[in-house]
Amino acid sequence: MSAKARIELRPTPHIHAPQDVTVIMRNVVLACLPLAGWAVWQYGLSAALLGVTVVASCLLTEWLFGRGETLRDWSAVITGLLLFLTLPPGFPLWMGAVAGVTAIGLGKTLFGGLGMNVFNPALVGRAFVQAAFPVAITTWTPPFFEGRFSGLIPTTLTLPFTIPPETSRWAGAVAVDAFTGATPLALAKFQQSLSPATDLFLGTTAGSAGESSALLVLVCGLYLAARKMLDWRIPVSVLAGAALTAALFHLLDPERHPDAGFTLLSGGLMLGAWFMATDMVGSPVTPRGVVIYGLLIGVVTVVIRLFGGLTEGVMYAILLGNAATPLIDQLTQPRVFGEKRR
Amino acid sequence: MRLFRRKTFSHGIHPPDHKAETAHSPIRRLPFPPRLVVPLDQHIGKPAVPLVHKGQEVVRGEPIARADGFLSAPVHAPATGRVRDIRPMPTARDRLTPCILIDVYEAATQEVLWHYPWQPRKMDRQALIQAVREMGLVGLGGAAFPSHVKLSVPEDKPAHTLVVNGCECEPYLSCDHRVMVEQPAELLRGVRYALRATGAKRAIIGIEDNKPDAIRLLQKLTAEEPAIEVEAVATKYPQGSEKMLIRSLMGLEVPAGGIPLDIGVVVNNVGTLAMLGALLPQGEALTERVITVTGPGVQRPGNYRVPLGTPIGFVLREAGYRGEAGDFVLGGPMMGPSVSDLRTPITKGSSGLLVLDEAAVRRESPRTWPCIHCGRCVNACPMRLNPAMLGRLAAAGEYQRMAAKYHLSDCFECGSCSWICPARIPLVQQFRVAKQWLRDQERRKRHAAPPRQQPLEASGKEVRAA
Amino acid sequence: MAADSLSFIFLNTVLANNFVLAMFLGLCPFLGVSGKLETALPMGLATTFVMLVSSLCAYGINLALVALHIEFLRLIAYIALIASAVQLVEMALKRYSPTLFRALGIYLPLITTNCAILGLALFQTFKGYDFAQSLVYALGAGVGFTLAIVLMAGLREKLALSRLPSVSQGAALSLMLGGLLSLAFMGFAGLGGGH
Amino acid sequence: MNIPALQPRTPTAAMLAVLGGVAMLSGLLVVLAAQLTAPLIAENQRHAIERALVRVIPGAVTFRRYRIVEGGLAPARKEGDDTLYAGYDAQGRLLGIAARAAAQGYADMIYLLYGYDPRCQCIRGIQVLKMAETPGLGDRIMKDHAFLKNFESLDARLDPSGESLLNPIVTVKHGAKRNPWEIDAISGATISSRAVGKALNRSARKLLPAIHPLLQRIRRLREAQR
Amino acid sequence: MSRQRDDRLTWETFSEGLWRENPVFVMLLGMCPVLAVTNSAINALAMGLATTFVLVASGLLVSLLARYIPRQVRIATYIVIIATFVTLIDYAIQAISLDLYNALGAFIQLIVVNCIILGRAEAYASRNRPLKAVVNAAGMGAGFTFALLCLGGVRELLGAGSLFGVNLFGPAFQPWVVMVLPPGGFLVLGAWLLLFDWLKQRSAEVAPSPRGETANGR
Amino acid sequence: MTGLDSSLIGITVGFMSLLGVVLAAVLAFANRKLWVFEDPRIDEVEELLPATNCGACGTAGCRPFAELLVKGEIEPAKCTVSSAEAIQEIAEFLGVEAGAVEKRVARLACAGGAHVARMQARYEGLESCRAAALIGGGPKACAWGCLGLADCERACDFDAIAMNPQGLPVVDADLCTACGDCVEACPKELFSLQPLSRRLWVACKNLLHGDEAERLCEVACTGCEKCARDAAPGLIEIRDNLATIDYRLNDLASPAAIQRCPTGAIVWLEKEGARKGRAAKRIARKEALPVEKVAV
Ligand SMILES: Cc1cc2nc3c(=O)[nH]c(=O)nc-3n(C[C@H](O)[C@H](O)[C@H](O)COP(=O)(O)O)c2cc1C
Ligand SMILES: Cc1cc2nc3c(=O)[nH]c(=O)nc-3n(C[C@H](O)[C@H](O)[C@H](O)COP(=O)(O)O)c2cc1C
Ligand SMILES: Cc1cc2nc3c(=O)[nH]c(=O)nc-3n(C[C@H](O)[C@H](O)[C@H](O)COP(=O)(O)O)c2cc1C
Ligand SMILES: Cc1cc2nc3c(=O)[nH]c(=O)nc-3n(C[C@H](O)[C@H](O)[C@H](O)CO)c2cc1C
Ligand code: SF4
Ligand code: SF4
Ligand code: SF4
Ligand code: SF4
Ligand code: FES
Repeated sequence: MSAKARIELRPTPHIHAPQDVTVIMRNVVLACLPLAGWAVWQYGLSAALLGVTVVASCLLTEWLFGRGETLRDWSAVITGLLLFLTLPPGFPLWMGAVAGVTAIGLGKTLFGGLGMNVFNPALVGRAFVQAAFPVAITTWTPPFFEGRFSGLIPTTLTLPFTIPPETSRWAGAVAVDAFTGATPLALAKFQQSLSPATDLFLGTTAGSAGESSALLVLVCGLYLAARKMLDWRIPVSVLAGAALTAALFHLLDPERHPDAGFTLLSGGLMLGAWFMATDMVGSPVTPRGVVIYGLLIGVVTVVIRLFGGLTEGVMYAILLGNAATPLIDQLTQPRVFGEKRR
Repeated sequence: MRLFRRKTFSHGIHPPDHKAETAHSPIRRLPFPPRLVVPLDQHIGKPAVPLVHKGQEVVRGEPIARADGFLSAPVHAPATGRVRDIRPMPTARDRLTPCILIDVYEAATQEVLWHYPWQPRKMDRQALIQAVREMGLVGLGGAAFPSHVKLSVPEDKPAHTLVVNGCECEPYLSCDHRVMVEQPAELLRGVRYALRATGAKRAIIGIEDNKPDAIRLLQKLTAEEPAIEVEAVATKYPQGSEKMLIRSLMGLEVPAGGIPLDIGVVVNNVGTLAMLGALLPQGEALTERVITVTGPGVQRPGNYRVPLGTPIGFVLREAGYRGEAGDFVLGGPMMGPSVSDLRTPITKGSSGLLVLDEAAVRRESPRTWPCIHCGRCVNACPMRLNPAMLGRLAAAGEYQRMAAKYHLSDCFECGSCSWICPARIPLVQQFRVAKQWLRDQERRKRHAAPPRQQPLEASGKEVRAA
Repeated sequence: MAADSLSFIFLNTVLANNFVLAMFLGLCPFLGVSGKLETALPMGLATTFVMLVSSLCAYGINLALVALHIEFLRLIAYIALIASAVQLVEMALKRYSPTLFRALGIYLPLITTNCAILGLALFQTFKGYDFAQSLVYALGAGVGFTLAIVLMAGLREKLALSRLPSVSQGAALSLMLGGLLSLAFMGFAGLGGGH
Repeated sequence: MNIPALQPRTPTAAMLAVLGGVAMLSGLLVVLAAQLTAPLIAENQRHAIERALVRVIPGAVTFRRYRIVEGGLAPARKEGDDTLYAGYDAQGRLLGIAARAAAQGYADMIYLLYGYDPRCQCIRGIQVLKMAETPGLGDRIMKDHAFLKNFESLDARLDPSGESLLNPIVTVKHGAKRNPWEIDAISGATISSRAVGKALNRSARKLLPAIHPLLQRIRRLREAQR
Repeated sequence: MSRQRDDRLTWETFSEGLWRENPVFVMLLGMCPVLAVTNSAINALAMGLATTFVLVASGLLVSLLARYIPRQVRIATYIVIIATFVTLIDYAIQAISLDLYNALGAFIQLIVVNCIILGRAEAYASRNRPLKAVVNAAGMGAGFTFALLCLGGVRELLGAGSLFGVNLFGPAFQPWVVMVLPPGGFLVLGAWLLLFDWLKQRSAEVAPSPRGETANGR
Repeated sequence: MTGLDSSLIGITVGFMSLLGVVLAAVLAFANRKLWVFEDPRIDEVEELLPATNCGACGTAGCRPFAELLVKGEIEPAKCTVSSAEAIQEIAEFLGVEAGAVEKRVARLACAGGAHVARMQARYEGLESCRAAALIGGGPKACAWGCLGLADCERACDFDAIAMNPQGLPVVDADLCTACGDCVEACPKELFSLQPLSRRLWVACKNLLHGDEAERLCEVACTGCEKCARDAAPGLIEIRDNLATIDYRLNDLASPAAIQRCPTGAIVWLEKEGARKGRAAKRIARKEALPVEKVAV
């Protein structure tokens, strides 16, 4: 016999699990799509345009700065989609593009790209525009307004580098109830009025493009958790941390502080807990560390909501969690097999 | 009850096992190759010292190299023939291992012609251990640790339990399975010898629950024998690692950096003990072993009994090879090394030959990503290390920190972390590099004078002189 | 929480008006000594200690200055007194507790010439804090500084193991990290102001 | 190369002399500078406060400083947090009282000067003295015309007992102002707006009941002075 | 120490502080005011000039007095000298404009610590002739001012749409508030440094590749 | 608005003098009571050192080296990183002899680039020589040869090593400080530190003989002994099939020895590169050899 072979030298192990980075990322994109779809259903053309703009700006930036192949792993698409989901639906497109460029440029490629960043890129983008354009980013649109598929929210097409127009008159004209333009959190904070739980759950309230339906977020998040694409301990501990803190303050002063249920369902907590705190790049790797990280995020979120100057604190809480991750990782090294318990 | 609380350990992984291809093919004997390459260090410890010279005639079973000290093992001629040369040859362990090359007599019957005068029934502990030592038996489970050392339990550290490792957790391999099914009598005899040699009170045979036939068979055969228990353990990699198996069966953790004996346990592979049970009554030495030849690149996968020293090229010709390129793995896919030369021989520690063809290799594409901090490796590592951190440190060349703060030395290179890593980072390889670098560093520190002039000169000369 | 209660002063100085991240004080050590956790933590602790010392000194000497109506000497008096006090502490440590000196003392000279220390003294005077308030203010400033520098050190240690693009190594990266950390701390802005 | 002696030769006298001398010199320099600039600075400060006073007591041309003391008002020589200013028109008629107020804003304390008109029992204007609110956002409390309009006539009536305000001054969300004692917040800067309301409310609640009985006195005092 | 002293006054004496040893961009010293008061170009300029004044004045004085000051009280004396000049400039600014004074806040007084740090100057001044010390201090001050302006300019331009208070883009311009907030300070300085690093690398890339002896010929 | 308040001036000046005097007194006191000796020269010397903390001098870093220097327990020239002038400056500063150490550089004992040395397998894994060497000794047919994955290049802190197109490291003698990092990095132990004056060099470590060696690599030393016959007696000796040079006789070395080598394994090193014998110059190939297929 004269079979010939080229010998391949490869390190152990010679086989690998089928889920590689691309597969995971593709699935997360998949899980985000229903949320984006719901946002478009709620807010119409403006939301669709904003989504496209943000994702495109993320991809463009990744392509400009990234090294070669990095576009193919889908992670920039996730960043873009999630960033879009955290922005108000009527956010001027040019500001959306600024957010996308910052997210990838400042939040990711500056540190060396995928896996090297320390802060969640999407939230870096959002935090940046929140600090840069605080008025525009707190200008909400009532959902299901009339003519959302035939026209745009007036702020959407603001000329680059100019101030978006005032929308309160427009909102009054197109919405059934002008006051729905305020988010449930703002209503709770400044008016002490709690929106009904079913509205929050189903997502018929105003807010960021992707944060309004807790149900949808939950379903998509559970899909990812079931397929082991995310670490379920993170969302669970974030939500637990938030619920416990909220319940405690509610007990102390029920008049002023909303209850745990409202806390869980309102604002970006669900989206943050399931899709953003779970970004593994900025979260700890150790089993105990993950739980501490989640609790920290939950607690800080509620503290900012109740006592801070801002109505919502999820974003900052996650960024702070990211910042604390290296420390948490160091302090929670698992006990090695066979090592004496200290 | 069994369904819900199976005996197992924490972490670990579930790779597809691919055992069906060979698990039901009975053990067959492979013909003798025209030339054998018999390495002098087929075991952990000092290499054996040749007793023969170039041109000398040897008969099957005759000692051809003696053990060099206690932690060492003798080597016996696997076939009748003539010593062609003694020189460095590539083996799975090293590119230049001193080996005895034997030209096999084609005409010989290849019966074992050399016997030791052992009388198992009359032998006491010491005599048993001495016999094990003389027959050159080493662990056939993979590590090739000299068995007589393992069985020599010191007075001050008695052993209470003998754990018999029938897990065979590596995917693709099935030789232990076949041995359990085909040679249960030899196996149980070997277990009894080992109990006698170690002074342990009981033996537990641990078998992964994906081999129900072996479990049932052995349970039936030991029903009357209270000293020997047969336990099913969960099918999970690396269940067969002795530390994990002890944890699963007995709930005990071997101390970090320690050995099973520290908690009164001795672990032996089923193949080792079956071999012991087969050889001792015959007065024969270890000259062959059972291996699984399998993988997509093999035409006739199966379990084969092969003489030690058979080059894998010969095995492949016999079992049939297909494909253009292949990854030739000595052992299982998780821990077995690729070989770079088809003259590499099967040795005492080789439990299988796995051939991954080009398509399989391509599927495990070498594309890697940076670590995305997903923590899967942390949740897979059976030793509960932090492979992610170790990997990052290794990439940065921070080997000392790996050892000092992240327990590098506790990693037994099982590959669970690399298997599961979605970024496909070659973590184990990084750790092996780190360990070797540290050993080098240590060696350098020990002899301040540089030993580097011609490092291989010494071994080359020695072999030539012999 | 009233704006002059001790707990408010403490929390506000640690989180909302963090000395480093919101007030821009003590940036030199923040950027310089945050490369490794094992030096950042002692630096933070040493700074906290010096802050307490200088807060005390400043409070004391200010009483004298006010009594004599020579407030215009405040700056000179503060800086001279603080510098000498720190030097004294440093020498004493070096002499009497070499271990403590090696752990903390080597940072002291770095700290003397640091905005956070003098800034603390000046701000506590401007804000008209009484004795207890001053001490709590100093403690909060120190804890806030420690928090910031320790977080920063953790991040930088993590990044030290990353493959950074060649342009963003070194000082630029530290500043960007500082910026992002400061962005994250903006979440605490207005803490206590909402109610 | 001379190796320094092992034991430091401490020139104690020299040290004392140099450091003492330099310190003395520096003291001299500083005191001279302080004294030379003092009038200029005082002038600057007076200008600043007068600019503010003119805004919060529209129409006033002369001002007097007072301090509430035990049982009445006393003229104040120096500026202080508790200083009150009375503003008079050209005819010497009392137009209003200005006082300082402060509250925690978004970033830090906000310090205000506000003018109270006893005739309409309302606040006539505010002027931010010091704040650290976000530029472009919180700092609109200084220059946002719509917001400042709130204070052209902000109801601050005393309740019948004269002990407290009839209606507490509150800030409400933008677009929700219904009553003359409410402040319409700036959208996007609600917290800063609320701080202004809170500062006014807190100060007015304390000051107005105290000052009301004394108003006649300053009017008279003024006449007496004339 | 008894090493040779070079008394020559060169362009280098002045320019090293301006660029090669720029206290901000190269040495990363005196960062607090650099970030704190640069939310407008005017503030940056004022701060830079004030610092330059103190540097020059104290440099001169230190250089004159150096030889009379015993080593042990050197630092204390310098601190007092610098603090004196800072107090002077502090009062001067108060007398000139209260608005500016309020905008710069405590950072005028914090020039003390800066100058001690920039005060490599002090070490320099005490080793050099007065004229040289003054020129060097002026260079350092100029470099510092330059850096402050780089930051102040960008931050004011983006953060308020104006430069030195002059509105450049009209009323419709959307200011980037973050630029005048604390993170903006960090980010803008970081961006400048990135830019410089990038430029440096670009110029380094055209440098020749290594050559040397080799065992296999090339 | 007029005049100066003289009493205030008095108070000020008095206060400041008092402050100055008190501080001076305290410092003077502290200086005497709390003073700990540390030779100020250590700092000065440290300033003069390159601060690379490479350890080539045999100490833990630049500061410990400075301490030893000041104590006079080590020679300035032990620092291989500093330039000659810098060493001279330190020596002058301390008033000692610089100490004479001939400049050494790292040299590679292999010339088997990808165009002449066979590959018997294709390696896939970490881009690192040490990692490759751990798997069956690496893909190269010659067990001794350079794997070309640049561990040495990465180990060099001074950018003195660059890989050439054939995958062999090239040392820039000017940049090489003889710190020894590449010696430690190479898993095949191919680097050694050699004085510049050793020009005759065996660029191979293969211990196989004749054809067996040449089958693996076209520039292998086959142990044919031709070089030894030509050279001064005792200078070159064949040990274990490998030419070995006795550098005690380095003065006798000349380029003549290289002329008879049929493969070019023995070379004469010059600044521009290696000079090979006539017989060895026939290899014209530049591109890499393909990975061998082996018969099963
Ligand atoms: C240095 C050394 C000493 C050992 N000594 C003993 C021993 O005295 N008794 C024993 O039963 N096993 C001993 N072992 C064997 C180990 O427990 C273990 O079985 C062997 O390393 C193979 O295990 P593995 O295949 O899980 O790697 C020793 C191993 C090493 C490396
Ligand atoms: C990751 C890992 C997996 C192992 N898997 C098995 C196995 O499946 N079967 C086995 O007999 N030994 C396995 N071993 C080796 C055992 O740890 C142990 O060395 C062996 O059972 C001792 O028996 P022996 O000395 O008779 O070979 C494994 C070791 C490691 C480190
Ligand atoms: C960077 C940043 C700066 C802010 N600065 C202020 C501020 O100075 N004053 C203020 O009242 N609100 C400020 N806010 C907004 C408040 O936190 C809060 O969102 C707002 O007051 C409530 O929203 P609304 O007024 O639109 O209801 C700021 C927000 C951000 C993100
Ligand atoms: C479960 C999950 C959540 C993620 N969340 C985020 C996110 O919040 N923001 C983001 O930029 N990328 C997110 N990614 C994508 C990816 O991790 C991210 O682009 C990296 O941070 C880039 O290094 C997520 C990925 C996964 C798998
Ligand atoms: S190879 Fe080592 S680190 Fe990886 S899982 Fe196995 S024991 Fe853990
Ligand atoms: S499994 Fe791989 S990617 Fe995930 S943390 Fe571990 S090393 Fe990183
Ligand atoms: S010389 Fe050694 S380290 Fe360098 S490339 Fe060759 S094998 Fe690798
Ligand atoms: S034969 Fe010699 S030159 Fe060729 S690769 Fe091997 S060591 Fe290198
Ligand atoms: S300028 Fe250096 S600490 Fe502030």
